[in-house]
Amino acid sequence: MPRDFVDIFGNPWLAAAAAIAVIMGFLSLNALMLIWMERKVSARMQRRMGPTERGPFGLLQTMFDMIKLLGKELITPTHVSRKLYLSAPVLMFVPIVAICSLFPLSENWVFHKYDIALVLVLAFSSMSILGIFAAGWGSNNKYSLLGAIRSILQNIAYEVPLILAVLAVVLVARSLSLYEIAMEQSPIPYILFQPLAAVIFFIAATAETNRAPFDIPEAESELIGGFHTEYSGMRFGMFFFAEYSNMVIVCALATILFLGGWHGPVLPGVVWFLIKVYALIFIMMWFRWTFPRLRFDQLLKFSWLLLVPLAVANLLVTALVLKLL
Amino acid sequence: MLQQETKSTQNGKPSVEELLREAGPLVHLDVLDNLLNQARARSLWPLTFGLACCAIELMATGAARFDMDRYGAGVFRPSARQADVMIVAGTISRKMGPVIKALWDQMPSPKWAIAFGGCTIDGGPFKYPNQYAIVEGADKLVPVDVYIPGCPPRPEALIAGILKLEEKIKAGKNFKA
Amino acid sequence: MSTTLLDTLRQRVPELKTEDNTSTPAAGCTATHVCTTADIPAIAEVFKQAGYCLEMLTCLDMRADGGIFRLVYHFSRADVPDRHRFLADVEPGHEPPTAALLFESANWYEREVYDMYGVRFAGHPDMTRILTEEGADYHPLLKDFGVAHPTDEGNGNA
Amino acid sequence: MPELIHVGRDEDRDTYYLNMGPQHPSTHGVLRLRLLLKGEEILEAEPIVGYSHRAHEKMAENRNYIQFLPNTSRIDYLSGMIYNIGYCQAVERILGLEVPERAEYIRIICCELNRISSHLLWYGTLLMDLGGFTPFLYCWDDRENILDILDEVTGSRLTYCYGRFGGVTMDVNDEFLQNTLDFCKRFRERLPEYETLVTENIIFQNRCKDVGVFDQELAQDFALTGPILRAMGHKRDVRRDEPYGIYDKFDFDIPTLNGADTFDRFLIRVEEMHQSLSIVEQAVSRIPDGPVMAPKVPRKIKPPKGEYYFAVESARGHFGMFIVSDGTEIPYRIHLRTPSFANLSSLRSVLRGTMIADTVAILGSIDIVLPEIDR
Repeated sequence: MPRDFVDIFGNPWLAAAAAIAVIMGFLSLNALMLIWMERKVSARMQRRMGPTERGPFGLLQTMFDMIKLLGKELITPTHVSRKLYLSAPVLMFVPIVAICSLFPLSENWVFHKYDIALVLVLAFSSMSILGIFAAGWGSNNKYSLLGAIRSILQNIAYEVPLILAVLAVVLVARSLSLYEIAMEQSPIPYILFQPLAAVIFFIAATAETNRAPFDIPEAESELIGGFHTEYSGMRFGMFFFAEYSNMVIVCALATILFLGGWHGPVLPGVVWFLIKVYALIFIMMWFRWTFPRLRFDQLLKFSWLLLVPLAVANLLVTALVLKLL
Repeated sequence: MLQQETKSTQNGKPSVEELLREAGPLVHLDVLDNLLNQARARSLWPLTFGLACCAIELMATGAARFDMDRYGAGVFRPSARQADVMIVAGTISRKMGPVIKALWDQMPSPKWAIAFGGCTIDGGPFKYPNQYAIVEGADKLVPVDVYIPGCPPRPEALIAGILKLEEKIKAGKNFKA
Repeated sequence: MSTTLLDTLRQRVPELKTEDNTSTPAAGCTATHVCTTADIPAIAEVFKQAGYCLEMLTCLDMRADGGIFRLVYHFSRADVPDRHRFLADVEPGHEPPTAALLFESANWYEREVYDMYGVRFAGHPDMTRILTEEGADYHPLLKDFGVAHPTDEGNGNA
Repeated sequence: MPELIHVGRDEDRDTYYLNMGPQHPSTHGVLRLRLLLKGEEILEAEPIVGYSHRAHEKMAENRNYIQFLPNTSRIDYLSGMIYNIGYCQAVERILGLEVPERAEYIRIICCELNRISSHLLWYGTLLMDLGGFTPFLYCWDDRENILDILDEVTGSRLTYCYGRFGGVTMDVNDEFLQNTLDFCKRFRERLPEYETLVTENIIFQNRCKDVGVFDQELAQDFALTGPILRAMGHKRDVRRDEPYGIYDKFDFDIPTLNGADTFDRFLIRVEEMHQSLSIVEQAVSRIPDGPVMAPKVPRKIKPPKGEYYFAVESARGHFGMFIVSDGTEIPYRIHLRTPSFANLSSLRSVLRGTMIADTVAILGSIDIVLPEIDR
């Protein structure tokens, strides 16, 4: 059995503090690199250079952006309802840190072994929508209000196929603990058993993180900034940070459920895990820079009329096949 | 310092403010200011905001050949709350004046303005006596940091303007024009 | 120009003075008609039935030599190149009838004429300014408004 | 407690006003759309213009004919060449000036290249409004090639002042013609690539197919012209109906579709780019030698007293100049009948009942340029 943080540090409080430190370090470093990667990937896809002047290959560009955002004035507009407006970035960021503590990175790298980790992940991931709604409703600006309402409807519409796809994996693995699901997949990753569930999961996950072609809550060309129109300085930086951390979480969940977590021929477990996560993130970025944006009602129709029936059918077929085996 | 000396001795002992002023700032923030200025100079987020012909050259600078993103300036923020530099590109008509003033006030504080094109310097080709329709010059509305002449100026001129603005920000307080 | 159109026009508006200028291409239209503002709606109706669109409506400040504003209407046909120019004189202060009820494009044209010349149109759904700044109390295209000194001695953009 | 958004209650509908205001990423400049919204559905839309009114017509009354030339390419800066040369052709027709053959061919080449560059910019901004950023950069690549070609001979990238009464200022050399041919060949290879990237993209089709359908009487009501009219089935193009210059010597057809929705307006303009390419190729292959400026041009332009009207086909539709001359050197009045002024006013009846995302798509497909509306 792998030694989790509680065994290493003795009392649980110290373990929790260490886990938070590790997660925050991982997430912030990750967000910095992901923003840089997105700008470089989008530049390459658009036949241009992207940031090159700041450090080798523009690596320091995001660091400068973050320092500048830290140094910006935090405007709190008067027409804003303060409680909602100020709590929104926090509300959006707390679930992300919580979810990160549930992921087993490799054989013996796990913060804490929960046997129902999957339920916790799904619960927390649907909490981050509160942050978006608080931001939209709180900033008392018509564009943000539209963005907030759109994000709620989209989130509900894409939570259902997400859970149904995950259920199919749980049926096959017969366990809710991420650690055991990953362990089961040592010979063959589940994507071969459940290709349809994997596709549905990935589409719903892209919608979950509000990224194109499902980025209608902060549709730049229609709603100016969507829910984060009224945020300036590091508060806006938090939304930016949360979006990229959300991407990491969703891709990590996808690797554990479908790509077999840390299993891989030669390299150590953690490296395989990170390679798979970054590959999925690259695909997500690829989506963003090729597809135009779906219209609001088409997006909902796409989920309710296509993804949900498919996911339910997939679930039934899996149950049937397992029954016969 | 001599002149300072005579003032304080007239009323006997030096007043508290003079002592403080001589001692200099209690906390030296120059290093932090310098660091912030270096970061601000290297990541200028322009506001998506085109008025007329110069807006097309602004888009050309954002496009592939003259890529502004190389200098970190390619992130065009539509909302004024998240923008650092307002590039006034095009003729400012009298009807548009108050809108520009409102946008300028909405931008968070370390903000700069680039007057891009002849119309924003002094009305450009549309300037003639008793011109009723345009505001002749962006500096009548917003404090402009860098003026870029041309009608429309070429994208290289805009990049040169942005680099000049970076010089100004990096130099911080002791910037000599 | 189909003769039937001219006849229906002549019935509706008997005292219409027509001058054919197919011979002078520079004029850019097949015929120029001079009419009074009262029968503009009638003319507009005739052209609407015949499938013409109101392509252009503008105004000339002729107060210097004749004390009138001259409205210029252009009716143009969609498929066959055929354009008619109508000149209608308006005394300053009078309100010509609007053509916006028949041709929607006239809505904005008439608002622009009002904005630039001050000629109001009776029956216009939304007679407000369209181009100049809010709270403008002047009509810029009038000949006596803010005349820049004549460009003969200056170099034009003095 | 701050006063929350005023949600007016009239009868049973809770509606509110939303300003897609003068500064908005997808209003192509400084248009303000005042929308009366019920949730996401638009009840009434009223475009408010005037935010880039620059008094072109007042300046026309204070300048003589030569001095108004620079203004013409700043009215609609995307088809600046077409406007500039159109104005020269108008005055030439009034004075009855003869333009040498080579100058006519050069004018045709430059105008059609300008039309392609204007359509390319429209292509990129429409896609950017629908959320796809990459096609914008692709189109801009090709547009830069055109700007280079035109830059060599006219000296400017956007606001050309290349035409004079009686011809053009600079002759073109063989390198210019060779560059144009290379561009046409390279662009013909690129268009299928655009086809796969955008036209066959299922999301783009969903966003554009039968969105913002113009019904037939709008064409007559709002005097629509240009690609919008051709997408409604009317085969109307000033280059073919009232031929000017030497357009009647070239064979090009006028594409028409009758879906009248955003997708058809998109296809029409892509097809027009093909047509313009073929015109340019024909012109480059048949360009004769000779002077580029008419031998005898009057020093002072004093057109005879009278009213004149001349129309050209710009990238957005029928651009007409109504010139009234009182015999002196300064025009009595120049009224600029711009296509987008009429096209945009049709938004009032088209946007009823659509959603905000559709407004952006329809506005993009109408392809307006604000200074051309506000003059």
